[in-house]
Amino acid sequence: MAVRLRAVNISTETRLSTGTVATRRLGALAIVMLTVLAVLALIISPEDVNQGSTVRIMYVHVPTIWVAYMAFILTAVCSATYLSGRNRSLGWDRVAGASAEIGVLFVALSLLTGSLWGRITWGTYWVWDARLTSTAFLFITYIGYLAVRRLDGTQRQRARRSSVLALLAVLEIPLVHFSVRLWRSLHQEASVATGGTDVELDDLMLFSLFFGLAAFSVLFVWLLLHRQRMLYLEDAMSSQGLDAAIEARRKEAVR
Amino acid sequence: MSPRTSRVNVAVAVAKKDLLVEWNSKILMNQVAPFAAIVMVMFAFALDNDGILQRVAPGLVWLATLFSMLIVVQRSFAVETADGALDALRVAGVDPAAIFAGKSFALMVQLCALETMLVGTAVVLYGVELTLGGLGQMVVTMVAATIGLGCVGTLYGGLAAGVKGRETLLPLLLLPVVAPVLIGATRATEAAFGSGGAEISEGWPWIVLLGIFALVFSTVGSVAFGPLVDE
Amino acid sequence: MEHASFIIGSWVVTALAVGVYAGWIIKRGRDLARRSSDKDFPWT
Amino acid sequence: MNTVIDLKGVVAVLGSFPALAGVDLSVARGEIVLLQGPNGAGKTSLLRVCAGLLPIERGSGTILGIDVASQREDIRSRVGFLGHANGLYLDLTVTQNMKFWAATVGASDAEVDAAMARMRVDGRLAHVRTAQLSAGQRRRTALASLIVRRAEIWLLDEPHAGLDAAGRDEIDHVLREAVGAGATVVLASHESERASELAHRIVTIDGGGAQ
Repeated sequence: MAVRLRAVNISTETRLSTGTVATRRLGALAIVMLTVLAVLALIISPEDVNQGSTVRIMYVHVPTIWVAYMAFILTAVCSATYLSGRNRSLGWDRVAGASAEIGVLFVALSLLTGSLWGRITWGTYWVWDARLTSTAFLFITYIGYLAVRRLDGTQRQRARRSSVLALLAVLEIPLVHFSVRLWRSLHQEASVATGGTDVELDDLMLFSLFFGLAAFSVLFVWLLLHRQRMLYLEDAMSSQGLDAAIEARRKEAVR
Repeated sequence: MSPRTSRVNVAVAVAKKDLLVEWNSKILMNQVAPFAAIVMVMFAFALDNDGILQRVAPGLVWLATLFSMLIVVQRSFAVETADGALDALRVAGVDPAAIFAGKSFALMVQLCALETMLVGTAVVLYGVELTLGGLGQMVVTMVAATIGLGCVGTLYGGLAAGVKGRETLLPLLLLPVVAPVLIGATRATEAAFGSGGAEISEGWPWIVLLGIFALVFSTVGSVAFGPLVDE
Repeated sequence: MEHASFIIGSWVVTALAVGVYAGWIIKRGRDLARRSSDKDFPWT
Repeated sequence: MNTVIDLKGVVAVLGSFPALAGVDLSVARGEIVLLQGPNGAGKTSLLRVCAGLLPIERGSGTILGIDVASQREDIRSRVGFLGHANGLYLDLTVTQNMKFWAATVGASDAEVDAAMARMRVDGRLAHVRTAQLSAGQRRRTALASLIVRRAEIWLLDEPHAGLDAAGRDEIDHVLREAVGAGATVVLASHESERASELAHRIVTIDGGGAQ
């Protein structure tokens, strides 16, 4: 990751990319913060009294799910803004789409790191715990959202469909979460989920955790800016293609 | 909306039309219901144990319902797109909320018929025993679950109608959404069947969950259906 | 460190996934920017 | 208001293909306008824009005084549209189809019976499923359902397709009658001789524009 990002920093083609001075600084900041986080989490911070060294996974696991939630909330907010807006700027839709994609990536990572942690702590990769189960549903829901974004149609069609879908997801997710919690609370078979998870944080651990949230938030903003600009370019190119096609069609007709 | 008719009349006409289509074509009866029944039989092969079957019968009934529902929803919109009827409905200025209500209702009726058959199959094949109280609770569960399923099915079926790859898109969108119905209906049915020694009183909280789901998606569906289907 | 492979594995997988994603974004962003006939982007 | 269709520089897109690349069209009340042009010229798309089915990407215009860019939904209930597809439910009989479409617009049973008799899909055909009808019979059923709509603008895409001579005559008759009652008709047809006899005016379109 670090190598690739540095390649951007030395790029001389300032205009021909989705980067700017600001995103380059942000990217550098993200790399530095993530490196510091890795050192803090893997070397400096102490082992947890109960969890032992497995707590070191938490420093990456917690920020990933944090980013995912942030991303999905942003998707919903942007979708609502798009639908309520008078001029219906497609920019909101692009931010919503970019954010959802990043969210899907981070939910996947969160599920993955979580299951590795679970393998050590509970001896199994997966338990049918309420939080895990509803996170899995969250993951699939947004994969569906991304699939709908890729459907054929004009940019406005895409924006309208996916915005409505994103708002439906906002209703669906609490319902799924609530029902899964109800399901688990009345069927206490997964008692393993409640054992051995208590963490007693000392100051350094707490600092590492919050530092991780900050580092990943910076990373999220960096990714979002670039991804959303990439979508802008894609949309702009398809509009340009359309302009050319209209022009060609006109000439054909005149002749 | 045409000034000569009301939204309710149109919704009734749409529901009647969908049920007439089924009455004439008998797809549900001759194809979907046998499919659901064979799924129940296959479950029995896969699990191969009378005790387990009795215990998990409620979940299997609802799983079979969900799989069959995917087919019924596809069919419900294939009828609309086969000869451009959906376009004709739009040009007729028919209120999307009325289309949503009518199609949802028709779907609910069909699902109820299917569920009744599946519960019957569970009684016969899996040796489930239904008391009178259990039967009453089963009916309430079915109604509550079906309202939710009908609304969600119509909503997402409309979105998938007429797009490329709808056969795969619909399950991807629909199954995560109906997870609460699967959970709620299965637990409520366990109570009704008395599976694993469950008491009837344990079922009511789950029926409340089904009710909330039905309420949310019937309200939201009638608003969201128009923008999702249009264009 | 106990369970080192799992812990390092979590970090490596995350770094790799994010790295590949970031690399793809940048590369594709550049390709698109180069191919775009209008070179005046809102962010430049 | 005498102009019922007034489109300027309309661009409409199917996927990423510009079906209409800046078309102007102006139609006065009571006119019968024939759209002519080669296959793929955009006749169908233009009719769909007029029906409020296809959104316009650029350009502007009004149908019956309603803005096509922002209020497509309001246009729909006032126009009648017959596309390439007939808009029928193939598992329903002719009568069941007719009753359904009548219910969506609030037409009476008497109107339904009259329209079915008019298009000769009554009697023996009335209780046949539309899937089992011939192409021409289905077309006639679709036209009968259009009659009960009592639309202000009739938009017809190849209404003569698949019909026998008697059926074509009947359509022309129905259209003239509708115009006599104050409606406007825009149609696309390859039956150029017959259609140009029917039409007051011929508009040639070729994607890029209409003269």
